[in-house]
Amino acid sequence: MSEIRLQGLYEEMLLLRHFDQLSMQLKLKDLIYSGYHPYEGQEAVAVGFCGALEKDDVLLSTHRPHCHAVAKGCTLEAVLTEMMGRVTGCSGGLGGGMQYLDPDHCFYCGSVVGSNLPIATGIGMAIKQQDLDRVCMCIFGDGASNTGSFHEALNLAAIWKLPIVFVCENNQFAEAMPVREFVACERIAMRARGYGLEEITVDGNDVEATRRVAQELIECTRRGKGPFLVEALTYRLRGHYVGDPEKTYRSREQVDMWRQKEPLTRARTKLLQAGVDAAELDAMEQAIENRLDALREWALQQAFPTLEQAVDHVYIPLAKGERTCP
Amino acid sequence: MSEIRLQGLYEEMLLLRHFDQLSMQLKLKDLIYSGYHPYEGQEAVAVGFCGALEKDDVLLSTHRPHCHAVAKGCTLEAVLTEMMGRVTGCSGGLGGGMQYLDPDHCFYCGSVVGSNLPIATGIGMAIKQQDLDRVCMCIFGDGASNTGSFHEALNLAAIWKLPIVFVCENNQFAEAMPVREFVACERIAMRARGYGLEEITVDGNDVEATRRVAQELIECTRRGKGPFLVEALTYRLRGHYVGDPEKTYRSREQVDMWRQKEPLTRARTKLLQAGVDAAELDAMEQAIENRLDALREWALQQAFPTLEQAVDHVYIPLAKGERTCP
Amino acid sequence: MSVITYGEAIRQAYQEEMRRDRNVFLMGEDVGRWGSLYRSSKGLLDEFGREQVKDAPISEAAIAGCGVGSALMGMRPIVEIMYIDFITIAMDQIVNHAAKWHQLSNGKVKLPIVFKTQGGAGRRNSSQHSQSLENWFVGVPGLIVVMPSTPYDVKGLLKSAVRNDNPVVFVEHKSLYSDKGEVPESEYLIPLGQADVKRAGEDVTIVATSWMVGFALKAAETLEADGVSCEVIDPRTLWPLDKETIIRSVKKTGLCLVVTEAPAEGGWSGEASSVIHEHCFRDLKKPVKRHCSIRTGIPYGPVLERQVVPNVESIVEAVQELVTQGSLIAV
Amino acid sequence: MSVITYGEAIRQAYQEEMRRDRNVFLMGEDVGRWGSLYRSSKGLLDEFGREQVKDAPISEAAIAGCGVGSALMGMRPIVEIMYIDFITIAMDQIVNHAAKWHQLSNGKVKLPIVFKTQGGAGRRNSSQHSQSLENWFVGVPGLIVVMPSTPYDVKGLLKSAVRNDNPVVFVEHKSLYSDKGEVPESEYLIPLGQADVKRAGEDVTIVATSWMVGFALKAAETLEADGVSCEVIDPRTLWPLDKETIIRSVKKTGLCLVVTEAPAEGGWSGEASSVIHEHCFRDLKKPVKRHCSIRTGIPYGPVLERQVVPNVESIVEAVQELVTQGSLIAV
Ligand SMILES: Cc1ncc(C[n+]2csc(CCOP(=O)(O)OP(=O)(O)O)c2C)c(N)n1
Ligand SMILES: Cc1ncc(C[n+]2csc(CCOP(=O)(O)OP(=O)(O)O)c2C)c(N)n1
Ligand SMILES: [Mg+2]
Ligand SMILES: [Mg+2]
Repeated sequence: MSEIRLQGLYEEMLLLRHFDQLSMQLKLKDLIYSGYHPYEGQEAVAVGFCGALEKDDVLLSTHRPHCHAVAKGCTLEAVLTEMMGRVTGCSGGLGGGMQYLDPDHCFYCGSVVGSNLPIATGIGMAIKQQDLDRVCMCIFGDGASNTGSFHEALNLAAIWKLPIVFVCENNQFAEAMPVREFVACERIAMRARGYGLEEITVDGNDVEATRRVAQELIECTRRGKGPFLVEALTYRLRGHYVGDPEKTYRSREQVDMWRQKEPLTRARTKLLQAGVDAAELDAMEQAIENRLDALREWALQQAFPTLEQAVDHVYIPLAKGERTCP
Repeated sequence: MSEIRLQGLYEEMLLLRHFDQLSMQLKLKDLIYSGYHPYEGQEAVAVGFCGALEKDDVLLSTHRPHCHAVAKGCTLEAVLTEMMGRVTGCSGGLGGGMQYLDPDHCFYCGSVVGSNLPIATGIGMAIKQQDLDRVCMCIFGDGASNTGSFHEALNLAAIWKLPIVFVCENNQFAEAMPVREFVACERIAMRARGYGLEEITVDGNDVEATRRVAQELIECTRRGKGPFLVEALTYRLRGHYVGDPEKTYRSREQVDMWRQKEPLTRARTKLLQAGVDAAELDAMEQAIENRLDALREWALQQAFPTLEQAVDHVYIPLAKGERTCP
Repeated sequence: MSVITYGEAIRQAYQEEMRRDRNVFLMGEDVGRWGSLYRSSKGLLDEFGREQVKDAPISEAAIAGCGVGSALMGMRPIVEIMYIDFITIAMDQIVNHAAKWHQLSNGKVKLPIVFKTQGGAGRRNSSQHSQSLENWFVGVPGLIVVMPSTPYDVKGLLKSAVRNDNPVVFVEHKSLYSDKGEVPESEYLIPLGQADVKRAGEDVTIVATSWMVGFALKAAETLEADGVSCEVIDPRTLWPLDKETIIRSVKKTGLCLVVTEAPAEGGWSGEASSVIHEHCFRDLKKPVKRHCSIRTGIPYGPVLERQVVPNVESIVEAVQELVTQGSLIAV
Repeated sequence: MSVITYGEAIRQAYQEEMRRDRNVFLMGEDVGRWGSLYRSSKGLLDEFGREQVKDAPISEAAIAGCGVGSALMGMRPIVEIMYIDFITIAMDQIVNHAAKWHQLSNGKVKLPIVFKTQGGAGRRNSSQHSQSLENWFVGVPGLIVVMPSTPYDVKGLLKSAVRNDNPVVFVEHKSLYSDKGEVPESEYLIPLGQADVKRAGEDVTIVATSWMVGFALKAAETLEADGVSCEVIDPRTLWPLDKETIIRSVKKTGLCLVVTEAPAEGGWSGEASSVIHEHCFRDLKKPVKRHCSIRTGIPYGPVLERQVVPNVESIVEAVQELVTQGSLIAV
């Protein structure tokens, strides 16, 4: 397993943080059209888990996918312009911010909560059957763990011993629903027992921890020890979407309390303690900001899909050449 | 809690055993039309659990419901003639052997596996909200524990603390699918942990045990301690349906082995050891046989529903009297 | 009369019905804390508490089943499925249980459930959040299907749906919540199963549903200027259908355009068109024309999603083609 | 030609396709050990092993999703949903994912999945096991919908469905599995999207689907004796529909009866009827008549379930009403 370098992980998290902020600005300018789901505070999950996958490992994500996608290797250009509905987006601008497919980077997300888990079983089954050196990772939220899809998929993956790492990104809320109140068990990891799996929980705000656990589980899965279910404990610092009336379900104090534990500050502090030069980190951050400014300018220049492109590929026309009845 | 009298329970099991045999004969004569699912070997579950309910407690059953129904208090006449499609049946002969409703006895069953669990949550919720001194019992099979409905319903029941006793009747098979191979966890009761509930398992072939556990759980549920999930371990001695090619999924030996443990023999042996007179038990059995012979004759005389009855009550016609727009 | 939004009209309907009958309750994802996605239940949690306003986990199958069970026990659930696209997860409970138990009990069991959801495009939500699936339910015996297009209709119909003892699938439209319209201060009900002539006319009958009704009315204005008088009919209830009102109109005009957001194939437009042909064949100058969305997933973004769905201009064109002498769809 | 059953024809189609392409696999509840409920995959587990014949737990949503995922990876799943009534549990995967990913990937992703199920009445299974829900899928862009009525058709169409790169909803009929018919020894395919004229005639066109086709053919014989010549057309594929074949026939006969097992309201009969009116309006002597099941849950038992569904006698009557001069459906 590759050595874990905190500074590199910190840089990746910084990129996601700023990418999320850029996206939020564009959303506020109404340049992103669908509901935009901010990722601030959860970067250690995307970087630790999604970032630990190889290019041809498959990642299935959610309605809050942009940072998962970037960490997996999708280009910033494709992800941002998909949210902006431009033809250069992952799905040619037809899917928008919650549902796009990037087959070249083995990344797929969708906006129906929980529905990516059953799809993961098929990917895992194909990987196993074709004996490929790949794994499937399926990431979903605490709310998704209440769906029937979660249960049916975990049971199927477990009885067929499929090479899948199921990552439950517990950010404490499903929209306005606090996990404590809507998930019956104390920790979602406890559901593993119902599928004959071990209970694995990780501090989702500690990027070294998430990366270490991710590497281990991916490694074990490659060796045929899958599936695994891991719960990463984190916190959504922003509203569910831009404009979410947060006060209806949580207090400022709670948010501030969690802000103390947010992953970037934690990583930076640790790096400084380890003697890394603050100026070096600031320069790193500056470079990212510059990169994203350029990205923004570029993105705004991109074209929208045409109506012809929008209604193309609804289905594959039936081949007239097909052999007909004798 | 009412004292448990083995002889009474044995008599109830005998009734179910003979009722099941009578039904099977009628099925072989093609007087029962839908797939008939035999119950032989599982009588201690129906008698122990369903028989422990009060008249106005609600029972939700499955596609193998006839013994659950009788144990709950539905009349033999209504249950048998429903299977035979006669107008005297629970559902007026329109539902058949796998789906009928007997509101007068608070008994409801359906033929979609797992779908009774979500319905139970609504009944439990209404009981709790209306503060009624009633409980809901929902019985289902090992196979049903793999459905999304199971998971969603248990979580909902648990977070809302509903007065429901969920009974998983593990008869080792879902059609031709052995539980060992298709349910990922060692014991289905282990799934309780995923809903913050305790793991409860009971020997489903020991009628005193099932009745004791049933009484305790129902009692606790009445006192607001619900919900509960209990797994009753038993074995389906007959095929899934009459005509099931059993050899495709289990050996004669396995069936014979389990036949040693079947609940009636066990109860009878224990009664004899306790000094009960064999002749008394035989007389008891003879009485039941006579009763069922009479039932059979009566049932064959009953009429079939008319087409008018069959297409009535599809919906409640809209009241013409409704106040119209001002 | 006061002028309120479609969303507010829904809120008032909830409020009046929940006050009238404590057995009426609303259940769904974030109907409480948030007051539901489009705020149509805002403030109700405070007034009615958790007994009547229940936030439910992401478990559409369980929520729907909970509706069935509680209705069985005499309660009157309003089950909200946030997007009609997610009703795909609740179909078993709605179709195999809610729709069938009344008949299976020979009329003894009543299931007064309102399965309330919203569909359609116009909010830039892309293909998994913008579908028009209402015709699925028209095909299921035992269900009533309602699709209101105005604040006045949604309030009166929702109140009737809550009081009706059948399971009702009540389909709102996400693009209508902020539409304003006049609604009486005093209480009123609108009977289920009654179409509404939204505009009287002589030359062409336009039968339109939900979001399409407003477009049809605007198109009718434009056409009026060109001297084409359109009668616009909103069935409001897709099943049972008020055939009389539609037939009366088509017998008068002899020309009919059916406008739905759902693509033509397999959608409700086929049902409407068939009924009209069956009853008005001799009166029709031309076959009924269906004007529906392009058969595609709804694309993302503000421009494209409106291009694949019928709009004012396209409706005007469709009517003009209809009134143009002799023009007949070629094979 | 050899005479085999509908069930055996399905088995042969599986066998030939699985031998031809190891990526083709069958997955569903008891498709292996049992060889599926109606034995249409009997013996295949022995020949192909668990890699190509997979018994799956009672998890319709997961099974359908497993089909999507494995197809994404280049496999060619045949996903069996034991009864169409249970497809209610798999709708999200079929409608929101399988049907939409090809377009969402701009054509890059192909999902060659066959969602195979069986519907309809005739086996005394009552209302939760006898529904006709096929029109739901006709309304979903991205899906192909097939409904074969004979051993010959089911084999040729299933093989084509397996080879097609679109998700295909393939609806068999539970009452047809033991029907016998001639099937060529040599391999053959039947193109999707091609209707079949099951019987040529001059006076009336009968468009019938699935189980209804056989009834329509028997009715045609009876009517022949009365001097009424019927042309019976089986669309075989409900979408995309072979309109040409149907239109050509109706232009010739000028009278058309559409027979489906699904109740008229919201069912495919409305789609067929509309298409015919739209294209044959001037040729029709009377409006297209729909003859469908009574709008009810399918009652239990051998007698009643056949009384609520169209049968030979009722089809004969419907045609006679159609050919009787002047008789028109009153309002
Ligand atoms: C099946 C389904 N039900 C409801 C929704 C509406 N919805 C979108 S996001 C969301 C909350 C999801 O919570 P969680 O799984 O914890 O993910 P998070 O938003 O916290 O990342 C809900 C209910 C949906 N998209 N799909
Ligand atoms: C949703 C659904 N899928 C499949 C079936 C077909 N089916 C009927 S009974 C059965 C097995 C059920 O097994 P289990 O829950 O263990 O109950 P048992 O038959 O053992 O009593 C299956 C798969 C069904 N009725 N419903
Ligand atoms: Mg969450
Ligand atoms: Mg079982």
